[in-house]
Amino acid sequence: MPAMTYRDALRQALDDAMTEDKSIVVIGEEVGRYGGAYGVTKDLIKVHGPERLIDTPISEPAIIGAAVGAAMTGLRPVAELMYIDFLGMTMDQLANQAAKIRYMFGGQIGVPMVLRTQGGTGRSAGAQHSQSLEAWIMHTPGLRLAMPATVADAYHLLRQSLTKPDPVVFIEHKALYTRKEEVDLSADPLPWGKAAVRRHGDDLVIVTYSRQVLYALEAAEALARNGIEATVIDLRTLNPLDFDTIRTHVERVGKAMVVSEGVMTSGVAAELCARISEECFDFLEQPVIRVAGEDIPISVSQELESGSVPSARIIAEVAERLTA
Amino acid sequence: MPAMTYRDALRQALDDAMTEDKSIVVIGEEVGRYGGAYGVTKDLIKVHGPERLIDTPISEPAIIGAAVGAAMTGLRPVAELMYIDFLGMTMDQLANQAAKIRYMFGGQIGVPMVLRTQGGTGRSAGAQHSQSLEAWIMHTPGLRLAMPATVADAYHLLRQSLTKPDPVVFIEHKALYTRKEEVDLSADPLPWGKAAVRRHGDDLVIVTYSRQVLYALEAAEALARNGIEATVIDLRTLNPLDFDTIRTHVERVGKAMVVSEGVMTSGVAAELCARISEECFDFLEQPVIRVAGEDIPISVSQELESGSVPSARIIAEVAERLTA
Amino acid sequence: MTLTANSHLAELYRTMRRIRTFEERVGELFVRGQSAGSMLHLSIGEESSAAGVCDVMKPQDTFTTHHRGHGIFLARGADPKRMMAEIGGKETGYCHGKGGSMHIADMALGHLGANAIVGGGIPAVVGAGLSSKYLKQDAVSIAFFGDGAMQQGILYESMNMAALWSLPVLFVCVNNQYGMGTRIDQATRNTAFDERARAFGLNGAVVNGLDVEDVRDAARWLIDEARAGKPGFLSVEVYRFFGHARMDKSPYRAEAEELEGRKKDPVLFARAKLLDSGLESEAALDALDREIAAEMDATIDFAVESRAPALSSMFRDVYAVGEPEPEPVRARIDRVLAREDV
Amino acid sequence: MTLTANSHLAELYRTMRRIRTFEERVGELFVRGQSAGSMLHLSIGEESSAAGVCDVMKPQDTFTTHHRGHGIFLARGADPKRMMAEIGGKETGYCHGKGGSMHIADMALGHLGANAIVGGGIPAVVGAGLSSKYLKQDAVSIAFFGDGAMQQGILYESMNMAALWSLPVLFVCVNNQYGMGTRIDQATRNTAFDERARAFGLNGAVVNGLDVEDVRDAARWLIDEARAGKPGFLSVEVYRFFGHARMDKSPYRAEAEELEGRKKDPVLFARAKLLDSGLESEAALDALDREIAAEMDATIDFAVESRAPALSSMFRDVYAVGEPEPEPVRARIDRVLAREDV
Ligand SMILES: Cc1ncc(C[n+]2csc(CCOP(=O)(O)OP(=O)(O)O)c2C)c(N)n1
Ligand SMILES: Cc1ncc(C[n+]2csc(CCOP(=O)(O)OP(=O)(O)O)c2C)c(N)n1
Ligand SMILES: [Mg+2]
Ligand SMILES: [Mg+2]
Repeated sequence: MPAMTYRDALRQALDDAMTEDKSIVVIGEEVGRYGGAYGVTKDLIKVHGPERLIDTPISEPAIIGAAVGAAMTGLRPVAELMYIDFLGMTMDQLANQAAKIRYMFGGQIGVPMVLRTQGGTGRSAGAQHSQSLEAWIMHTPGLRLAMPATVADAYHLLRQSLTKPDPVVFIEHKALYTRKEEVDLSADPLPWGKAAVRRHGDDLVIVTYSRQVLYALEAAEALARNGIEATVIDLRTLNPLDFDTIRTHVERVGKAMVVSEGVMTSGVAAELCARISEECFDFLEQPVIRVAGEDIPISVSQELESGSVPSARIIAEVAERLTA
Repeated sequence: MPAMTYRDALRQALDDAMTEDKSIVVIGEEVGRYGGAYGVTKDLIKVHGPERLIDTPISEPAIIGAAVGAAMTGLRPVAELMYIDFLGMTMDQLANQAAKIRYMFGGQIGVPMVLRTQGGTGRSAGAQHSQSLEAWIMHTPGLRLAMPATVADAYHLLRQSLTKPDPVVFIEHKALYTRKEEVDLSADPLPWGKAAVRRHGDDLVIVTYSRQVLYALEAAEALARNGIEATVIDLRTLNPLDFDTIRTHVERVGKAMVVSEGVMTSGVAAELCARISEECFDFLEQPVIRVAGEDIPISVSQELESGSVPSARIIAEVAERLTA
Repeated sequence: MTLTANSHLAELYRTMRRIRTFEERVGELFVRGQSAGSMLHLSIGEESSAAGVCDVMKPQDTFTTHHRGHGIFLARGADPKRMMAEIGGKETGYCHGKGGSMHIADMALGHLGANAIVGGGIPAVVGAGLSSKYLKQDAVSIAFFGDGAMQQGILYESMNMAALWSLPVLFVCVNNQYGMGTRIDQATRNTAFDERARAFGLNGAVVNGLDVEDVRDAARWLIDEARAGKPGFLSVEVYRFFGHARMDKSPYRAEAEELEGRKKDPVLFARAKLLDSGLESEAALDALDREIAAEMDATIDFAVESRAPALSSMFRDVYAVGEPEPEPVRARIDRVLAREDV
Repeated sequence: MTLTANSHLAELYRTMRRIRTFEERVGELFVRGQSAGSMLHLSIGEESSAAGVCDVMKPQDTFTTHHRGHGIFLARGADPKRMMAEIGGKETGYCHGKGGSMHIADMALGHLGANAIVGGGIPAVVGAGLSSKYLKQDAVSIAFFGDGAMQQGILYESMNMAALWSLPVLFVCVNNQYGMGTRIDQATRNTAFDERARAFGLNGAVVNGLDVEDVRDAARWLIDEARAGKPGFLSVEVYRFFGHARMDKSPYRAEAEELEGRKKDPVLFARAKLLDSGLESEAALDALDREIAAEMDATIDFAVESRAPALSSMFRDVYAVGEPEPEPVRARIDRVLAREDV
């Protein structure tokens, strides 16, 4: 199997989808000539032309708003937000318009757009370029939310997102672009909305998504060396949320940890912890533990940055105590 | 004791605070001549003048941004957002600027501003004017969050907010403005950050805030008629969160319900449920139940609107089953 | 229909009279306690902006409106019964009672939606313009908004994109002099809004909204230009006859100003023009007015008699049919509480 | 300091040379792997905008900058060592390693903060202008930003407010022709940005940034006017000599264009002017340059030798001292896991 980067898988997904579906256009800052700040759309303009790779001014609110209008009138736009941190300028267009249009208008029309963006820490980019804001999206009815952790999912989830009738927020992780895996993209993908059980074990279930899947797997390897076997669930999409898979494993194992890079309070980890605590109550031998980002902004200092979000080491350490 | 409305208590708080602290200015749409869309700033312009009640153009992002700059240079602005639903236009200025400035700049300066706004359902105002978006704020480190349920708290929490060194988001409930209570404003208020136990009972703890406190109390009365005694905790501020009070009562009683008008998934109710489930694990006889807003937008139809958020009836009904 | 309609002005008059009468009925619906809420924004006094611009739109053209958009939608051909039902939050309304006055839409007429967010519907026309250009729809997309939205930054981002990409887009400001209680000169230093559009590279024009034919002529030029790839901006100067919404009595403006402002009445102006020019008789116009009154009376009955949407419809249309649906809170709680039988 | 400094231009030259040399050292810090990340935006080629505007600011004036703000901060009098340390994410930096290049600030110098959000720092000057007016601080507040921010709506909202309220505010666009890979004419139809400012009721000017004295003169007029209550806008036309950030080699622009662009060098221009006019000797300027080089060499050593912030400092300064602090995740987990002893 050929090795491929996360970045190239995303690029391939866009390329293939644009070849198949002529209504897809990409719209965002530096998506055309420049090829994307992280290179995801590199050279796509040469293949699909400047009318389909639309370089925009730096006008995030209007970029999302324009994508909404385009999606209502026949196109399937992929709007790119260079950093998820810029969501704050666009939440009106995203949450008040894109997310609510089908509903407010009584089902007359949908907004089949994909908002591609990237988040997370790892590049000393500071407080305004390192956030994990998926909780805002997960809390907004009407928006689907996909967050690929693997190279294959980068490809397949993006392809699937580009067939959905409703707006999908697609969040990549900035630290994963250069990650390489051997993948066979022609293999059947998991269905949209289904979690992947990345590892099986009987001592503990770790529920997570995006980059933290890799940290959880790394932690699980370390734990295995101490005789602790963890199940690692990669959620892949947070909306829809595949709670059935979570339930099955948590009920089987009785101990669960949820991991998210986002700020702990009122974040995705809270939702997962609450949901498991409610629904698997009688099966839990221990409280569900949240390992998440600190309730603080991210610093540029590498030490502070990496210290403020979960790592494989912390996951393993907490898991060890949880299963002791 | 004189009876006073929630609206008048807020107005009084602004009036008194502005009289005492000349650095306070109110800045927002229709706050001056008009007196506020919900009348909270009525006639304050006559007392404190147009330089301190600053009517703005309809430019929410710049209103919040201007408040940030004013707060950094000697004023203590109260920025008013007419509806919390407009947060989506301002989250960049609020979450990337106001919330992070003290931290990013290494503690050099703070942003002592109050963002006053109102949220919630109850006026058939539709999907874009009826939301409960406090979860976005609670998930943003650096922002304090106050949500008064009572007339006395409307006064005292606003007065206290206007003494804080950091940005406070102060969310009123649109359905409470005309609510009247007999209050003695000269009585000592609870300290900032302390939850209020509004009712004591041994069968169940209901943890909530804002309008749902009143619903919970109404439900508790109904439950009492059936011999079920609920403790009702009014959080008052969500940041800081007084978890000690929650813990004390949940550990005493063993059964807890959390209630929030906001959308259930990834909302404030999730955080409260997660926190209680983690920290009070050994004391819980039943799972913590979340009663919250449906994962849908709000309709203008009164039936759909009121049907999509918690009510006293539902709280009572669920509480009854939880304690059965 | 007893009108001789031997001129196009008569058609425009009819459109404007229908708007005015409809809005009066909206006021009645509210007074009767049958509207969904009180956030109803009447476009009385602004009929010329709706009638004049919509008159030169083509069937394939699309548009968005602001919160004060009843008149525009009617001018575009909406069914007033379904509108009134929607304003009443009823199942028979355009959006089945979910949208209401401020979120009404109709894809069949190219109405991409009213908006309760000031400026919120503006950038959508940029996207519709992209669709039109890329999919060769030959459609112009028009954003209608109030003077208040002239201070929303997203307008300039949208104008800039439209100009940069040569999109078939028109921005129409219904300048009724006020945003709630704020007069335009209390919201901005320079009220010559067309200068802004030109500074961003668009065509820009200001037209007095008294004479609907002037509005129509200005709109025709700008729409033709837009269709050919040069986007434009039009400010139609009118006066908001009544309060901002149903509860507002406009204490912030002098009665003398209001009386003066209401003299700028595009409906009466068109009527007088029709009579003066001998195109229509007083009797014919009176008959038309009565006919319209009857039509609009019926909208109230329709709305009042229509059913509220079924509670279960609440969970519909959050996502497309066939896609995973939101689980009702009640169902979730039932499952958690029923766990003893595990 | 061997410079005779018998002219103010020599001072401006010194400021610009210090900026240029500092930025070169930032590049070195990066190459040595000692910078915090690679998001370093050098202002080489733009020194005149920083030196010219800051030269006419008064001590009480305040300002915000964009992500390419090293030069402006230096021109305002920053300590280059503390700057370099901050860029390296070190404890000795202006923000103790939390802010870095893109979020540096210094209240003592009225630097209300750099910003990694394009346009993000603009509205703060409106607020600072309000403070100045209400508290009678006699301070002008200046927002510096790039040409890319000319398409951010918040700029127009801010301009509009400044004009409406007659605030002592100046908006300065450092127009280096590019926003990342996008040339200004690829971002907008009309690049005569001053027209926009005038359309919103501000003073507006465009100045060629080649001659720092021209920049200074334009800024003086606009700052004087702003202090008197008429806000303004200034676009300084310069050229971004290098890539957008440290990793960008600018493949999107032709080498010929770059060579041409770099001829527009405000540092060399000032140097030539000093020599041509006989105000300074080559030897004196060379000595000055060497002195600056030494000063800036030391900044690297300072940054490299400084300690990283202590991990525990992470929880500091989220809120004011004495206010409830964030609880570390670890502490929370410890408590939950330690519950057996209840
Ligand atoms: C973003 C936003 N800000 C504020 C409001 C509250 N609001 C509703 S209408 C209105 C005035 C709008 O004035 P204008 O645009 O002139 O429209 P008009 O009501 O005059 O038709 C305001 C402030 C809103 N709905 N949305
Ligand atoms: C809101 C926002 N959008 C996009 C970016 C990514 N970005 C950083 S700098 C930049 C280009 C800015 O160009 P300009 O304003 O001209 O400043 P310059 O880099 O040329 O100094 C972009 C797109 C950002 N940081 N913030
Ligand atoms: Mg208006
Ligand atoms: Mg630039």
